[in-house]
Amino acid sequence: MHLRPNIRAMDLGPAAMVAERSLKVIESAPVGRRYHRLLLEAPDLSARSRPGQFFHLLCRDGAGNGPYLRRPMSIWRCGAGEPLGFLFHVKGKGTAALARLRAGEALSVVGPLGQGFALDPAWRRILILARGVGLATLAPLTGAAAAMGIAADAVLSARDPADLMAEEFAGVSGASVTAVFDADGSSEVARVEALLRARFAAARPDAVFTCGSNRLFLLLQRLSAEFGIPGQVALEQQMGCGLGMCFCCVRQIRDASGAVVNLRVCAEGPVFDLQAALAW
Amino acid sequence: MHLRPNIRAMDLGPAAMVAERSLKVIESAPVGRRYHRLLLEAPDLSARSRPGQFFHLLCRDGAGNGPYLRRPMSIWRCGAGEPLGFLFHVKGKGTAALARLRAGEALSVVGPLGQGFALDPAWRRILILARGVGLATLAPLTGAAAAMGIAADAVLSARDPADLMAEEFAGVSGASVTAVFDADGSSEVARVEALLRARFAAARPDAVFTCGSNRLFLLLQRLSAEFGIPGQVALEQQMGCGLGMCFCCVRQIRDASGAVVNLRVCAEGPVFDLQAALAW
Amino acid sequence: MVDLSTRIGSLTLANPVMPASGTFGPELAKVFDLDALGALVTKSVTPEFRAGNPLPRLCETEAGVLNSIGIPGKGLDHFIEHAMPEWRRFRAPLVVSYSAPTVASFAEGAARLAATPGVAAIEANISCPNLEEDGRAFAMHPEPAAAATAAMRRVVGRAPLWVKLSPNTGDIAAVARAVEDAGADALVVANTILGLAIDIETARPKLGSGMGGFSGPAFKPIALRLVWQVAQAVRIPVIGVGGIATAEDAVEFLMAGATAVQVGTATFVSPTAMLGVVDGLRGFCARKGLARVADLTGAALPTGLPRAAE
Amino acid sequence: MVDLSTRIGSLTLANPVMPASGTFGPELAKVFDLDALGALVTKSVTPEFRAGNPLPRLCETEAGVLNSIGIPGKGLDHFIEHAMPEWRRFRAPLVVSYSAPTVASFAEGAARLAATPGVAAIEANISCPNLEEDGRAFAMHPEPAAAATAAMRRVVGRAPLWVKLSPNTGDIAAVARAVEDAGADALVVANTILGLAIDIETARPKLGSGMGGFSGPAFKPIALRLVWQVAQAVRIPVIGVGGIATAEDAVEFLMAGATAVQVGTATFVSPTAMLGVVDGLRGFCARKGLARVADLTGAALPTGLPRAAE
Ligand SMILES: Cc1cc2nc3c(=O)[nH]c(=O)nc-3n(C[C@H](O)[C@H](O)[C@H](O)COP(=O)(O)OP(=O)(O)OC[C@H]3O[C@@H](n4cnc5c(N)ncnc54)[C@H](O)[C@@H]3O)c2cc1C
Ligand SMILES: Cc1cc2nc3c(=O)[nH]c(=O)nc-3n(C[C@H](O)[C@H](O)[C@H](O)COP(=O)(O)OP(=O)(O)OC[C@H]3O[C@@H](n4cnc5c(N)ncnc54)[C@H](O)[C@@H]3O)c2cc1C
Ligand SMILES: Cc1cc2nc3c(=O)[nH]c(=O)nc-3n(C[C@H](O)[C@H](O)[C@H](O)COP(=O)(O)O)c2cc1C
Ligand SMILES: Cc1cc2nc3c(=O)[nH]c(=O)nc-3n(C[C@H](O)[C@H](O)[C@H](O)COP(=O)(O)O)c2cc1C
Ligand code: FES
Ligand code: FES
Repeated sequence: MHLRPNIRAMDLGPAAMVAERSLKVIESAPVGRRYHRLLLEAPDLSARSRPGQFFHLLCRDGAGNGPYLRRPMSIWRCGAGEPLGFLFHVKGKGTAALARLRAGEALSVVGPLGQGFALDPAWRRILILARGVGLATLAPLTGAAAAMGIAADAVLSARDPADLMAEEFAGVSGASVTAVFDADGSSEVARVEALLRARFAAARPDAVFTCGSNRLFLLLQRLSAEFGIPGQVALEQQMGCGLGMCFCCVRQIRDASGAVVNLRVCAEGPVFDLQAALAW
Repeated sequence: MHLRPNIRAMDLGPAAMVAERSLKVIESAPVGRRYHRLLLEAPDLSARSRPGQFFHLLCRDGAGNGPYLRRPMSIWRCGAGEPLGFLFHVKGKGTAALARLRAGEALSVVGPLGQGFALDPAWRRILILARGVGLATLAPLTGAAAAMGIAADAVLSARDPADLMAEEFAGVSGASVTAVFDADGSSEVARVEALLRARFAAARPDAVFTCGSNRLFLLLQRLSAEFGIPGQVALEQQMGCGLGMCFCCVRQIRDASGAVVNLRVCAEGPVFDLQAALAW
Repeated sequence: MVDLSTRIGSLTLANPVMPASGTFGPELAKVFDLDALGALVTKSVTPEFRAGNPLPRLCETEAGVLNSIGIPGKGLDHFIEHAMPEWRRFRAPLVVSYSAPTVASFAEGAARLAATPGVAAIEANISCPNLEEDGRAFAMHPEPAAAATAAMRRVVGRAPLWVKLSPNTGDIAAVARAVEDAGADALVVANTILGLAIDIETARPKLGSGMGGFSGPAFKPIALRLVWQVAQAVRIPVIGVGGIATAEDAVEFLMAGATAVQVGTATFVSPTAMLGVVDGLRGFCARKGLARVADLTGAALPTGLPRAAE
Repeated sequence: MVDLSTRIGSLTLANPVMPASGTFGPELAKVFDLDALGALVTKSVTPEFRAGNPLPRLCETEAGVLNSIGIPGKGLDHFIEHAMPEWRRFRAPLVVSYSAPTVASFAEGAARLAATPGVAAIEANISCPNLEEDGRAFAMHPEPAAAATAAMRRVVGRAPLWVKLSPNTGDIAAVARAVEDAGADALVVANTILGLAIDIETARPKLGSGMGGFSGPAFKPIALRLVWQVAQAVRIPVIGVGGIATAEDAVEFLMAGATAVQVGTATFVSPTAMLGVVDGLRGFCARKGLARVADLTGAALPTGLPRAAE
């Protein structure tokens, strides 16, 4: 994986086979004002899913209404013995249809898809910077890190405390969470920068991770370059096939030689090296 | 109504305004092996519906699946204080979707549509010859006749007793029902002819009505011409608009001058003069 | 208050929503007050009586329908004598769709309609077979389309003359320009596109006459593209039609350059669909702070290119 | 047992189901064994590197999608050197889709592909802009389509040469005949049809490049009609494509005259859709008592007209 030259890569799992499967909804519940979570029964798929990967969901509600194409959704919960979970912002017709699903109904999924986060067992501490739905994407990383004995330090940015979802983020992983809010101005880039610089000085992380905000991505990219800390970012893009076949989901990424190339979020991503990815 | 020159026409109701309405399903239940009935809450629409008219139903099941176009369905039950009822053969994707509707769900209807049966208050006795789904169409005529003090004598043809639906046909109207079956050969045209000739001889009806079988239509047309008894037939045809605008639902009908013209089942029909209609 | 009125040449409509020819008739007055529409459009009238095509004449597809009705009708004389009095009961402007097999009969019929009281505009349906060109539709190529248009223009004087184009051509912009140059006041874009469905149980086409015209929501992206292409090719108003079922659909057509829209197949599924479009347009303009629905016309066209003029 | 095999010229396929170019890649092998397919079809390869079109490149419509991907790729050299070894891992015959901006570059690339081991057939995608004809697609008119075909035929010897036609023409039968006469072994019918969608909140086209190609179930009746018209115009095999998602859809295309089918957009919604089509074709033939799926070809064509020969 030449895109993460500075990580002694140990991927969280092998390139798993991709399944097209109809799964049973175990739980479907709103989270806060604008989010929703779905838990699905999927013993084997959940076990071979990795944080940072995603599924492609057929967004038809119990009434069969929904858009023609699937929608990509990060894995929010996974693991052996765990249900497969998604946490999403109810945004348009696809996510609205998903939110109308009820326990006991079926959901067609394709996955697991894409390249997840890489964690190096030699690391002692990582820092996570998340905002909005980036929370859902980064949440399972806290558990994976904990399982490898890596401490996770998270800075979560949200509109206000009602939107934070700290519980949904950290679960029982023991990650330490600092929250910043638009409501009190603590989420301003300059203030988050000061916060991060203090962290880096106090307990320098071995790697940083981010998702969900272009501004925070740019900030973390700049700081991690300055401090020489490797990083990873999970990117989003509208998708067609989700499998790497249609080339509609590309983002600009700098390759090993420094040239800017279009890479597929669904195939080479969604997780990219923090320095290689270009802002959107 | 020049098509029924031999009836002193008193239509069962005024050309009602047509409504597009979402109605609540009160009951949805299978009838026998291949039929299904739906009862809808529709106080005003039911009150101004007339036997022989039909509704155009949006056939989407609780899962939102179903064909693009509506499906025409004869009024099986109607009247002031009565639910609006349909009785149908589960045939293809539209009727299958209808049959999946559950009590409490909504059904979008357009109607009442078309020209219903005409009953002359001077009549004392009518004869009804029905087969298959023709039963649903002719059923409400028994009640309407009873309300006008006209005796109804019905001959119902079915595959076998399990398919007969005599209860669904006559309800509490007091119509006398004779059943003939394919299973025992009693439904053969020659035997039905003998049966009808005996009826005509014993108690000559003032008018005859049929629906649901081309062979029985031809038989009744021939006999009623021979006996000089006026008749009416309800025809079927695939529909687009259901309102008379698209001209896809035509059938060949003989006009007053004897010329064969294409008339719209949804607009000039579904009920036509028995002698004017051509076989299909 | 949003101003919904729109101008098509010399004609001002109370709102930009009207039915599409062949999917509408006075029967719809049983469902709602037709004077709520911007205009009424008759099904195509032909010079002579026509029985129409063999059955089945309509079949459904994924989000659409195929039809080959065959323009049945009693002919122009009967229309003027018997149908026009019925149409005159409505206040909304009446657009009479007219279709003919030759240039001469296009002119002849147009002249008579232009002289008929109560006809606000003539919509020439040139998607029909041209008997002088091997049965190919007039609308397939610029020359016959222009010939029919010019012949009508010569005889109708200043009467509003709309010409309805067909998607079944390789270059609709060229046809549009030719028809504009030949004197049309507006273009209706578009008629149905040729399609086919097969009954796999019988191995026969589902329509009695084989191929048919495809319409409905499934057709919308193609019709919208045709409007977009035509609006950039001509300066006369374009009336958009094809798959419109909601106000959002109508806004797309207006933004693509249409000055008004027609609703066809959607009326079969929801007879009140056009009312929903009128209401929804008002709501959309209000939400966007637009005083006039006419401001939507061409809003999505590439900057610098001429918008379809009013 | 139903014989699912089918012949396209000199090539025999184990079954008549293959992917449509641009909607498929070796990535699908993660979902199922690709050797279950009748053939594999690459996304179009171009002579040189192409970055592709601006984003968004895909948007959905009622029962379909619009795309303007822009054929991104690393060019023919890279394809032959790096992609071909990966494709050779599969046993199913490989069809390489090739697209070029000039007649000469069509010939040049076709010659190289014909000489590349593991290429079972060349599918020429002539729906791309012809730089020598003002950017109009080769497939729009008979002459440029035939010129590209003839130039390829001259250099590929007896290598199977398929040509993929476009719906964006006024007379697909004429294009089909010209391409047949110019030496094509089979016709792939059809590529996407031009469409448009507008984001009414921003008043901009939903695709970064404006118009795009329309595909998916909504497009099916049009594609089926094109196959029907082409199958009656030529004697070489026709490969049907457009909106196929189920075996029933595939049967319609075969009955309309196709010898094989391609599945495109449906794979996005159901990656295993092609497997379902193969299974369903077997089931349909068994139910109808047909020993060979090839017997379905042309079953719905008007009697007396020539069926597309194998
Ligand atoms: C790999 C990946 C993982 C994702 N994980 C999550 C997640 O865990 N939780 C979550 O809430 N969301 C996630 N998303 C975003 C999610 O896919 C979109 O919000 C969803 O597709 C919107 O669908 P819709 O039908 O509700 O909205 P639409 O009606 O399709 O669109 C609503 C708005 O969202 C935009 N949009 C649509 N799709 C995307 C997309 N893929 N990326 C960015 N913007 C889009 C549209 O342009 C439009 O402005 C993820 C996206 C990707 C690519
Ligand atoms: C005025 C009128 C009243 C009717 N009343 C009743 C009724 O009370 N009870 C009842 O069971 N049926 C009735 N029908 C028939 C009913 O409309 C059809 O059975 C129904 O449309 C089939 O829809 P589907 O989607 O289930 O089947 P499809 O999948 O559409 O078709 C299944 C088969 O039925 C045929 N078919 C479809 N529509 C019609 C039609 N309108 N007429 C004849 N054949 C058709 C198709 O060609 C096909 O072979 C009536 C039809 C009309 C025109
Ligand atoms: C059943 C039917 C009949 C039609 N008849 C005519 C006609 O007589 N004249 C005409 O110009 N267009 C006719 N059309 C085409 C429509 O006016 C319209 O152009 C087309 O259906 C696309 O619009 P829609 O998708 O909203 O239906 C007909 C369409 C249908 C579905
Ligand atoms: C995203 C996308 C990319 C495509 N790329 C190509 C291509 O590179 N070459 C080509 O010949 N056709 C291309 N096509 C057209 C398809 O091969 C096919 O002809 C069309 O989509 C119709 O089939 P469908 O409805 O099954 O998708 C593409 C289609 C889509 C949706
Ligand atoms: S979504 Fe198709 S390549 Fe990524
Ligand atoms: S269904 Fe349209 S005229 Fe009868």
